[in-house]
Formats: sequence, C-alpha cells, structure tokens
Amino acid sequence: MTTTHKLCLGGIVITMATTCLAYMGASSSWQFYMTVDEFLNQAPTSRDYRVRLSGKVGHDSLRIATDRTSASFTLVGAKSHLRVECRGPLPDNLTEGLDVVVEGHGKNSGLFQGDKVLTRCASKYDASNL
Amino acid sequence: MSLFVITYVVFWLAVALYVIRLGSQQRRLQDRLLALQSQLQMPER
Amino acid sequence: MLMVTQFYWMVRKDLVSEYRARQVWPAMLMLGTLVSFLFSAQLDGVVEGRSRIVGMLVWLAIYFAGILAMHRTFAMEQEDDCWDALRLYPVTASWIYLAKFTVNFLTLATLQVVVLGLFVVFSNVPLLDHPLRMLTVALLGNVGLTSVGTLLGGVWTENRQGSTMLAFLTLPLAAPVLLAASEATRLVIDQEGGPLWWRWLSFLVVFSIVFVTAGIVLFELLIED
Amino acid sequence: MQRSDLKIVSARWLTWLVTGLLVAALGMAMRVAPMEQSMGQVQRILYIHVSVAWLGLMGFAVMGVCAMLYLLHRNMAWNRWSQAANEVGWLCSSLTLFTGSIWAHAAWGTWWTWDPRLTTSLLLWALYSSCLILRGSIQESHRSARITSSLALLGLIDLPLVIMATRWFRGIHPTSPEMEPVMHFTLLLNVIGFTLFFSLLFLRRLRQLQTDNLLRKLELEALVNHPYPPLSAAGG
Repeated sequence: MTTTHKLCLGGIVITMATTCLAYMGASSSWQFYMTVDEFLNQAPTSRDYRVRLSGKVGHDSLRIATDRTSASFTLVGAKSHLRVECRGPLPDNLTEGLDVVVEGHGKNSGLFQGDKVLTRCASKYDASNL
Repeated sequence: MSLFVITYVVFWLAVALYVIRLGSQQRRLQDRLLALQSQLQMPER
Repeated sequence: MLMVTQFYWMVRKDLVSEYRARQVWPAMLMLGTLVSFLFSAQLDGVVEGRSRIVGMLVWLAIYFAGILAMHRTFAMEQEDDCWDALRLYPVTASWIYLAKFTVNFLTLATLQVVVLGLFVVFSNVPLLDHPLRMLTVALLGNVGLTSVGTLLGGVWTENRQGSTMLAFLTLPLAAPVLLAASEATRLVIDQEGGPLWWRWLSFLVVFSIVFVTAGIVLFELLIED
Repeated sequence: MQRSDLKIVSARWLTWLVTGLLVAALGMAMRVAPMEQSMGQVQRILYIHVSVAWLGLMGFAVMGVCAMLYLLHRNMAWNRWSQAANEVGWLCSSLTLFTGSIWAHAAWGTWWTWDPRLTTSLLLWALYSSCLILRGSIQESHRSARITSSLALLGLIDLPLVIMATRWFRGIHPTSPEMEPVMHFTLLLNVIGFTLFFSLLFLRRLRQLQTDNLLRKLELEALVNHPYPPLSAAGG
C-alpha cells in the first residue's frame, strides 16, 4: 500500500467521521442554548441545572437596578414565556424587544435565576437614522 | 475615541509589525547576497 | 496471522522492558499522584459546581502525567539504537503505531485507575456511583488521548526538550477530547444520563476513529528519516 | 512556480492598485457606510473582521493543500508555499479573534463565549500556532516539513467545522445577516482589498523564502569553490 493510497483511505474515513459529526450536530443540535419553549416542555424536576436560554425580552417587563448589577424581565419564546431574574454584569445595550441569551439555572417556582446575559445581534443590519 | 477606531488602529499596527518583519528579513537577504558577491569576486588561492 | 504475532512481540517487548527497567510507570504514577493530591487539596473549600471542577481536574491530571509517559515510551527506544532496530523490523509503520498505541493505552489505563481512585478517596465526589458509565468515558477518553499522544510522540524520539514540545503540540489536538471527557465525567458525577451524555460520548467515539485512522496513515510519514 | 514567475510581486502598479483599494475600503468602512441602528459605530468592525476571518480560513486551506502536495511529491517548494501561508494565515487568524472579541464585547456583552464558531476558530488558531512553532523548532528541513505537513493535514479536519459551525450547530454567532446595500458593497470592497493585500504579503514572503533557499545553495557552492572565507584576508 503506497502513501497515496493510505492518504486517500485516511481522507475518506476522516471525511465520513466529520459528516457523522455534522449529522449529529444537525439532528440533536449541539446546544449552545435552548429556546424557552424547549426548556418549559421539560418536566419541572429536570429544570434545575445550568443552561443557556434564548428568547426575546418582553415588552414592559424590563426592570434594571439603578447600579446595573441586577435586572428582571420576561423571556418570551414562540409560545410561552418565563420570568427571569439576573444578577451580575449586564450588557450596556440591554433593552426591551431584544433577542438575548441568559445563562443560569431554573428554580422550581417557575423563576429562572440567571447570572449572565448575552445580547444577540439583530439578524438584519439597518442604517441608523441619526 | 470610539471602540471601533481603537480596533482599527491596533489591527493596522499588527499588520505593520508583520510588514516591518518582512522588511528586516529582506535586508538580511540582501546583506547575504552582497557578502556572497564579494566572496565570489575574491581571487582564488 | 504473521502480523498478529509480530504485533504481539512488539507489545510484549515494551511491557517486558518496562517490567525490568521501570523507566516509565513509576515517574508517571508519581506525577499523577502528586497532581491528584494537590488538586483535591485545593478542592476542599469549593462548595458549588464541584462536579464540573472535578471532571476537568481528573482529566488534566491524566493528561499531564500521560503525556510524560507517552514521551518516555519513545525516548526509551533511543538507548542502544533500539528505535532504528525497530524500524528495520519487517512490519509497516502502521503496525508499529498500533503496537505503541496498545502499550500507551495500557499505561494510561493504569494511570487512570490510580488517578480516579485518588480522586474518589480525597475529593468526596461520587465518581464511581455509575461504574459502567465512568468506565465507558474513561476508555474512550483514553483511546482519544493515546491516539494523539502516540502519533505525535513518534516525532520527538531524540529531542531533548521533547516532552515539553509534545505537551505543547498535543494540546490543540487533544483539547477536544479533554473537554468532551471532562463534560461526560461531570454528567456521570451529576448522575445525568440522557441525550447530552450520549452526545459527548459519540463525539469521543468519532474523535477516536478519526485519530486512530490518522495515526495508522500518517505515522509512517512522521517517523521516516 | 519559479522565482521569475513571481515578478508580479514587485510590480509598482499592483502595489498602487492595492494601496488605492485599501484606502477606498477604509474610507468606505469608516465614513461612507451608514452607522448600524442597534449596535452603533462598533458594527463597523464587521468589515475588517469578516475580511480577515475569510483570509484565515483561506490561509489554512492553502497551507493544508500545499502540505499534502509536499507529502506526495517531497518537493521543498511546496513546503515554502505552506510556510508562507502559515505565517500570513496565522496573522489573519489572530486578528480575527482579536477584532471578534472586541465586537462581541460591545454587541453581546462578553469578551468570549463558547459558541461553536468561536470554539472551532480558537482551535484553528491553536493549530496554526502549533505548526508555526514546529517549523521553527526542527533544524533538519525535510524532517521539519514532513512533520509540519502532517499536522497541517490533520488540522484540515477543523476547517469545515469552522465554516459550517453556524449552520450545523446552534450558537450566538450570526450566519450571514441581511444588510443595507451600501454596507454590502463596503464589505465586498473590504474583502477584495484585504484579499489582494494579504495575497501580496503572502507572495512577498514566498519570494523571500525562495531567495533564502537559493542563497543557501549558492553560499554552499561558494564555500566549496573558495574554501577560505574573507577572514584570512583580514588577518593577512
């Protein structure tokens, strides 16, 4: 078996493995975050672990403490929503109606205790009117 | 100065560093070439 | 059949020489023990997120001591030109890789037993409540680390600062295994099976397949002179 | 590719063309392109971030392909290609991480997060660095080339993962957001300008490596033909 043959064979196996990985990622989604609906569809008892949740900050729900160390808001998903309380550094541009990812863990009372908020970029870049 | 200007400046500084490195490399090559030339022009013993 | 016999002898000679000269295992186990001691001692005050930290520390201890060992199994061959003799042996480089892989696998497995045992005793974390799951993670992590370590270990046979360089070079390639194995270990400690655990496990399987294949294919290129 | 084929590198007009393009691109990015609504001025990092990110990926692809060609043909010329791609690609990859991190801090509120795209990009950078260190640490040229090429070949597995990370896996990194036509044009101009600029740097470096190789041969030859270096002349 020459080096060329070996390289080809190795290439095939490695490509197959990578495809397999891609398929796994696509089917079960190697989750960086869960949506609010997926999270709430789980049994309440299994919600008590660390997770990142993605959703929109609900209108008229954002309350930011004056020293900007904590905030509370409603995280709105496609069908359901969830109350979130977040302690820790907040991004400067946190506003209502924005897509965010909250990191933290669920509480049995239906409250989500977050400690980190990431704001997601808009899916369309619009020119500012200023 | 806004954040993006700083980013641009640092960005170009890094690129400039690489270009300077290329320049010094070039000079070294030139020196070697000159040394080689002078060596070849010496009379054979 | 001949291949299998040759393979057997190549593995055997390494194990026998290790048994007689004890060049690799004692140093590796010493380092593993020491690192485990230090890590567990520091864990004492940690209350929250222990499982996450322990998952990582176990694999870091295994990685550092393991890389030392993998370098030594190759460095050992330098004495009396054993390495040149081994390459004159009428087998392809792929078989040499597989033999070294097997030896390193066994070495690392021993290290894992020691490190896991020490962590169970000293850190009060239920690592072995699901022995079968822990065994699976340990085996797959071992195969992943060994495949990378053996592949690159062949490069640094005669270099003096080889073990440092090896740790340096294996890290980017081994980082995915370390992360996946630590995460799987954390899930074992937290007694969470389920899809997440299976995902990390399948990642480890894919990684192992890729790198064992890469080793069989590329080892020839790395050790030729 | 022989040395003479690389004359284009030193062509004045090309240098001026690239400089002009870059200045235009910079002006467009900093002034002409409109400010983005939700992120503000910081969004202008997009133009350089995307350009160098693309070039970082390109560089690795070139390095990987040249590494494979080296392994097949054992011709050091390919290794020089792969080395030049390694250096320039590493620079681009580092700049990608740097610009991305600053942008992320402004847009997401964090310097770093373990998003699939970010994680795989970091891995790519680590692989670049390993190859670079490896090249410097082995003296014997063919041995160094062989080992580095093998590592580059292995690293090629990460490339599709970086490219497809935002499509295959769920993450926070945007895939390719819609944008205003002006922004789109600016981005295009920047990508073209940077691609030409870094290609020029790449070719310069390649030519240096080729010259170095040639000089080395000539020096050896001179040493054989003129066994006494100028040192003795100084002594006499």
